[in-house]
Amino acid sequence: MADSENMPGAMKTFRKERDERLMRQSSLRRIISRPELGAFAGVLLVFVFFGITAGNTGMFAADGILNWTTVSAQLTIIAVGAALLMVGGEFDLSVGSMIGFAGMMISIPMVYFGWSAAASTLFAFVGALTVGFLNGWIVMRTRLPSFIVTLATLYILRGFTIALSILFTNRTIVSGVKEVAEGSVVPWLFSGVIGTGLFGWFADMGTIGRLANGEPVVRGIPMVIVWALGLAAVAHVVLTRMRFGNWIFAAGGDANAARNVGVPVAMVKISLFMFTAFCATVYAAAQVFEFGSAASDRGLLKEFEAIIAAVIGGCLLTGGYGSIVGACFGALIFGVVQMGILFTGVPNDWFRVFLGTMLLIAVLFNNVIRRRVTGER
Amino acid sequence: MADSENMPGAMKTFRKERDERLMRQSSLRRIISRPELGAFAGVLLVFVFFGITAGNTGMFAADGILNWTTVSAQLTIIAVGAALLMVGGEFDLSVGSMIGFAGMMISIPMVYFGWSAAASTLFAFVGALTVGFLNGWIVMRTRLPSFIVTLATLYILRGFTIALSILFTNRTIVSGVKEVAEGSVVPWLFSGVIGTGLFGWFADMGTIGRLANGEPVVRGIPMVIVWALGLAAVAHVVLTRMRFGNWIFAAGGDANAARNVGVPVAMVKISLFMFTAFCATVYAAAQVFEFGSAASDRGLLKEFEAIIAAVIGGCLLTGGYGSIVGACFGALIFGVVQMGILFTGVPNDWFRVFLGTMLLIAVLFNNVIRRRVTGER
Amino acid sequence: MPADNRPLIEVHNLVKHFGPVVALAGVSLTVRAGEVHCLLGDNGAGKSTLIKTLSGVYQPTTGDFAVDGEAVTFSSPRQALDSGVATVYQDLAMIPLLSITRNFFMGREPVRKFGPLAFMDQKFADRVARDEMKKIGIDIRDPQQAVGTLSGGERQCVAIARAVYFGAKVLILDEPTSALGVAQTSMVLKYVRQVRQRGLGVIFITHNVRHAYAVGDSFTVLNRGRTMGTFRRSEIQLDELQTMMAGDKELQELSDELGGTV
Amino acid sequence: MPADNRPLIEVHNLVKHFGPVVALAGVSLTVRAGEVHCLLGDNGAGKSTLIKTLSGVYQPTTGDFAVDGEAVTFSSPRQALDSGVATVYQDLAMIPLLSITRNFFMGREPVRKFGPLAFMDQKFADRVARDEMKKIGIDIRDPQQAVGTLSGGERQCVAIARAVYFGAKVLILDEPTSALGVAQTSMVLKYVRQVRQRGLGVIFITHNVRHAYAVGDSFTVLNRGRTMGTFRRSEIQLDELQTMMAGDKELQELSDELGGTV
Amino acid sequence: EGERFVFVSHAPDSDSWWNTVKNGLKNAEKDLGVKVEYRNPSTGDIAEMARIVEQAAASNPTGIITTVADYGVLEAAVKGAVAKGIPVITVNSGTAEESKKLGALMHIGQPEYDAGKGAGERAKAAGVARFLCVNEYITNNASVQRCQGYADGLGVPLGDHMLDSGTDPIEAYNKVKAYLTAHPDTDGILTLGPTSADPTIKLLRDTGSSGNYKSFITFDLDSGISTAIKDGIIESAIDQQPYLQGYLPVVLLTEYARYGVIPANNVNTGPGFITKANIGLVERLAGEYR
Ligand SMILES: Nc1ncnc2c1ncn2[C@@H]1O[C@H](COP(=O)(O)OP(=O)(O)OP(=O)(O)O)[C@@H](O)[C@H]1O
Ligand SMILES: Nc1ncnc2c1ncn2[C@@H]1O[C@H](COP(=O)(O)OP(=O)(O)OP(=O)(O)O)[C@@H](O)[C@H]1O
Ligand SMILES: [Mg+2]
Ligand SMILES: [Mg+2]
Repeated sequence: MADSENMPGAMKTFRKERDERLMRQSSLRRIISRPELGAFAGVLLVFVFFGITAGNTGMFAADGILNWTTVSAQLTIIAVGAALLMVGGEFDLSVGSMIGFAGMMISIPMVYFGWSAAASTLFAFVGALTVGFLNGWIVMRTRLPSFIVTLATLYILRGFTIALSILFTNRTIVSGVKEVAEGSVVPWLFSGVIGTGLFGWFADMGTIGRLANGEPVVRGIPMVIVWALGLAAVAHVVLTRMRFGNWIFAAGGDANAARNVGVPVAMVKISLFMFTAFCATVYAAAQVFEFGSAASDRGLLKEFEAIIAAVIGGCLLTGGYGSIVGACFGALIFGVVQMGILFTGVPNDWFRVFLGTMLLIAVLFNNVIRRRVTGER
Repeated sequence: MADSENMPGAMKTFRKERDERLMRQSSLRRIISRPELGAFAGVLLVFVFFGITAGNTGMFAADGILNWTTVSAQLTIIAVGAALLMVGGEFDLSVGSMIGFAGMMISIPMVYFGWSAAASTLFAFVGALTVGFLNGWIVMRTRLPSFIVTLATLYILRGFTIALSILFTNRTIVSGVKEVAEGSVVPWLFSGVIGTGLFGWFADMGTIGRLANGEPVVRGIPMVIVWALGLAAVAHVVLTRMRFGNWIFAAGGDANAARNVGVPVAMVKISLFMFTAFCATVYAAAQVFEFGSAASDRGLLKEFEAIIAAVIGGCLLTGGYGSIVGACFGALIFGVVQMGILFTGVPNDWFRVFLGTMLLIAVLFNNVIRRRVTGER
Repeated sequence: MPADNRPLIEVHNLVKHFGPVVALAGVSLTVRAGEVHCLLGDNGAGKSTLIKTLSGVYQPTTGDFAVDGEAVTFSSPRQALDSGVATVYQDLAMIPLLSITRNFFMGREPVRKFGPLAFMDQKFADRVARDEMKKIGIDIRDPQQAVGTLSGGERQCVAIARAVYFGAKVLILDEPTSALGVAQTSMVLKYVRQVRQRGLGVIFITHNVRHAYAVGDSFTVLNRGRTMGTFRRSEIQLDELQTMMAGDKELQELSDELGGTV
Repeated sequence: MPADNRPLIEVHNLVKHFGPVVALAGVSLTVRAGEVHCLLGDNGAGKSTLIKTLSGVYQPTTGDFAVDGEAVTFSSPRQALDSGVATVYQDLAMIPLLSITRNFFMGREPVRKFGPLAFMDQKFADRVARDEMKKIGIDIRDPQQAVGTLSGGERQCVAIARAVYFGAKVLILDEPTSALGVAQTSMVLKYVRQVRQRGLGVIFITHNVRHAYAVGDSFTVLNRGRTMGTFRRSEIQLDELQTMMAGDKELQELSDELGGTV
Repeated sequence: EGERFVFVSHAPDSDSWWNTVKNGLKNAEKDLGVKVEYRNPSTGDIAEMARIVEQAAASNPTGIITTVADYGVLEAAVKGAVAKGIPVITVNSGTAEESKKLGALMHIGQPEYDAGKGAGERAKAAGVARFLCVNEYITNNASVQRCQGYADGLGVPLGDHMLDSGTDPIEAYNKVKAYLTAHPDTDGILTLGPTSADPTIKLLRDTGSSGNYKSFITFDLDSGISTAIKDGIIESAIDQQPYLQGYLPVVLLTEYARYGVIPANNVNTGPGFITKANIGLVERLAGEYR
């Protein structure tokens, strides 16, 4: 890992006066050397960019904002899981497949076995946590890299998703969830909106527009945003304030050292795999109940977007360092760039070129800022 | 990195007699603790498995063998590049996109600008090496993880592939390469066969069958296999026998330490990124000349298959350890499993489930064998 | 030395293999309360392996040991810590990217419970970390500083302070002074004495015979995985110990030639 | 001491900052041919930073230095090696997963050229590695063994043997004996003397004043990034040096109390 | 002049068939002096497509053209756009009823399932008993629908007749080969587009075994496919005239925006079968406008 020669910082010994070997005080430095700083600078950069290029396209109107916040919030849900796991020193490449698989676990029992929405959602969560547990357990037992274990899970889960949906429906989409779930509170929990009253009032005040049918353009805050904020808050508190958070850092920083001082590394890492699976299931549930269907291509490649968000947010790929707030900024950057490009009207053929370039610029900028202010070489 | 407490091995000091602290001699152990051993065991396992389940389906007839060797050879070409880069401590996620991009660089000039096959192939190689250089240069300059830099390249190259092909040709499949390349030696170089005489003789002898049209079922050894073996041999010699190989190990094992003793780490790593790009271009050329067309979706997700093959073959994801022979075994396992499943007649909906499970079993088996024989805990 | 000098750790014929490597070939040892037991020996003699077995990192191949009279088999370092055996490992077991406080309390965080939720008591932890470091002679500027930014010696002091704070019965120190300056070394040795006075047992590993002789009550010399002998301080002189450690005659001569400074 | 004692390394007022941290605040130093120059000082005094600047790992913030009379600015460790300055780093700069031979020759592989192709001369390399290790007193079983499987002391010996083999003019050793046993330490000290006799300049960093006094011709004490003074062996006694290193009076007393063993 | 339309498809980036639709859009842009933005979810994930439709609505275009890849998923997004007063035309997949329920002005195209079924019926007439459907994009629902339709047209269960070939041509080639070796009684082939058709054609050419198959039908066209039709390897290619699916809705929406006129009925652009008989016409423009 890092050795003292390559780290910023200073020390003093045996003296209590102001240390003459430190050129200036470090309280400012401490704030700006937080892992999320660079990501925050990236967020600013992105907003400035789109403020200029897409300012008058509806991107910053109420429904435009709703659009990119929803996309970012969705990504945040899985980015939080990925970030926590990454701080804990592991990867999960099966997140995307898990989203597809969890969707099937929710909708097949509901549509084909007549289970209630609550029962099948619970079933999906239990199933996903089991898969997460297995991922973690195999990684810890065999000491194989999580990259390779979860890659196998990626194939297996996606395979099950395809095979089961074709088995039950002869198609790769299982629909009809909305009709079955009618009247249950579960769909609202994952895909409803809150604050309709408030937004109605906004519309009355003219702050936001109204549709032809009289409804405000934005009916309320989608639950997916609430989930994203909730999960992020919980993960942030756990990571920074709780004993378990210290164990996550320790397990990711140096699993051997952590084990030697009595941290239950296996338990910590397995829990993190389970948490990642939990986040993927929340993502899946939000999609299933919003769209009323599960499909075998749901979540394709989402694992990368989650990892990108975490890395933009300052998590180290090698583990032991990172922040949830940063990962949320990372998700915001990714979501805003993704949807923002559409608002600017760039030809679709060039979409990916722009996405890649913007990402690179955001990460580079992030890095430059961090180096500048912390005085690293 | 690893510390002495967690490594197998023994030492002796100041004495010349047989060391009483070593229970048995280590020459056997040295052979069997090579990184490729586990992969070799995996290969055996896979062949036994398919020997039993698909022994009489034509999988081991001449054309069946050609079938899975071609797929494995193709994968070997990029796995060799990925393995060398991984030993050097870096990743390249842009391999897949590079395949698509290089294919376009070969075929667009030929079909639309009237370049000769040789000129446009040369152009593609130069272009690919430039992109590889840029990847490496950015990674070394910014010290960002290669994971994130090449992920951006992944998006950018795929984007260019789509955008440029539409810009120049109005389509995303550029065909007609065969007609233009007629008479040049280049297509043969990448997609011809060698040893037709030999195989004709085999057919005469009845060792291999003949097709309805009178040709032997296998006309010769495809050049893609020759390329795979050639690249693997070169990479193996470089890695194990040449000064540059020592630098690769050093740069991947501990870049700082290597720099401190005078290894030109940046040069080494940039060269490796360029080699990876070279391999991807060979892959692309083989496909373009074999099928006479380039398409913008070529190579999708191939980067992962290359990494999987390298990891199954015993390369460490953290760098500094691995072998080319192992990576070739890894590619063979992946190729055989992929094709073998079809011969066994498992319903194809379950394809990915089986692929994932077989991979996991191969890696686990690999691991168990390695531990067993080296006495690691 | 306090009157109560019951045996705190009794090791009997401990054997440890790593695959084909025999690291310990039968080692016996007794550490008593209020006693500093020095473990000496060449590079690769098996000192670290022995103490890692005692602190639950490795499980012995055969043989067993007792802590405070009770036979124990530790399957994890946590269990060893719980029975009051605290260790400073040769590689320190620190996470460079984490703060001093977090490293100090790693695995044994002080918590405030809100129902089932265990929040870290950060203020308390910071205070304790700062105080304990001050006791060992290091006035840290900020307990939130990352351990990776400390010099090697300072890092070693964090590990020592941590072990002392959590060591209830036995404190094991594996070459704690190897990277320390003269001043810091003095502090650590003084510290070891204090700990002994509190009635704990101490196992102290070092290559510096003078350091060992300065604080040790008894000495065990390991060689190639076997005990070469255990001596009480009264039974052996500094130069005898030195001779045992230096091994061959030729080397002994060399050492003399260099003025007995080694 | 050979008659030719021209200055090999001259450092003048070297300053090195890391961001806000001032690691070196103006250090001057002269190392002559055929002389062992000991660098002493507290933890964090800046010793490692100084020698890393001399060996091209860091670039100085201000100030410069001359090797063999010529002013140089090394922009990479390779250039330092090429001008004959070889270094044993405190963290050894070894790749654990690689063999002893490959580590020994890392960056300076012996090659046999076939046209433009540089193949490693593995046999030659193995032989040299084995021979050089034997000279330092370690009889390695197999030069192909991974360095990660050696004990800490053995690893240090590999680093030392490597530096000696490639050190043409100046050899820099950063705490080479910190993890070594008594026997190995003797060998290293003897070695340092041999190297001096061959007319090389040696910079030797240690916390052990006795070791320093045993081999040193002159001594520079660093404190908090500044030179506290340079002394020739004839100008200073062992206990004076000791006092300078131990710093505060209080600590000096403590050291006395422990029987002057530190 | 200067109206802006957004065209949203469900196709992943890798689907080359949509290129013809895009060329239709481009020509419409040129002919009418309007701007058309083509959008698609990069992985073909329809949930992502719904977000793109929402985004399109938020950017206040003159009109939106969208496929109805899955009614349930797109319902809220499309209805939202309609509620905002943006005219919508549905194209390609989806049925006329679904289009109407969404509040779209009209539907242009034809559902995947029916096209597959038409192919299946043709194969049945040719006497096919056991078939292979080479699916290069198995996670995509439209692809599976085509195979399913074919199976239903033939009157056999889909079972293990669908091959997950992937998009890599060498792999597809060898997978088809392996499948056909392991199932020698196969006598009908369906490929879902050039990605799977080209390697299959090459395989049949290389092994000279095209005579073993009573019917080889493919979706869509490119130059390789048209040559194969001429050579008699492929019996027919299903053409739903994608160019029209791109060109027509833009024209109609422009006219609607400018003059408020719109046809009262839906437009069926397919299915048409291209065979040896009518290939001459199509060949030159395959993959570009056909
Ligand atoms: N995990 C392991 N696998 C194999 N061999 C090991 C392992 N750990 C230690 N050894 C070997 O066991 C022997 C004893 O090692 P140990 O680290 O206990 O020595 P030590 O006495 O602490 O030496 P030093 O004074 O250099 O620290 C050495 O030969 C070492 O190579
Ligand atoms: N890369 C760096 N970034 C910031 N500060 C550094 C860096 N390297 C060293 N320092 C600081 O510079 C000072 C001198 O460190 P150095 O490693 O040179 O000390 P040393 O004399 O070698 O100490 P020791 O005897 O413990 O090895 C220390 O305060 C250290 O924290
Ligand atoms: Mg040890
Ligand atoms: Mg130092």
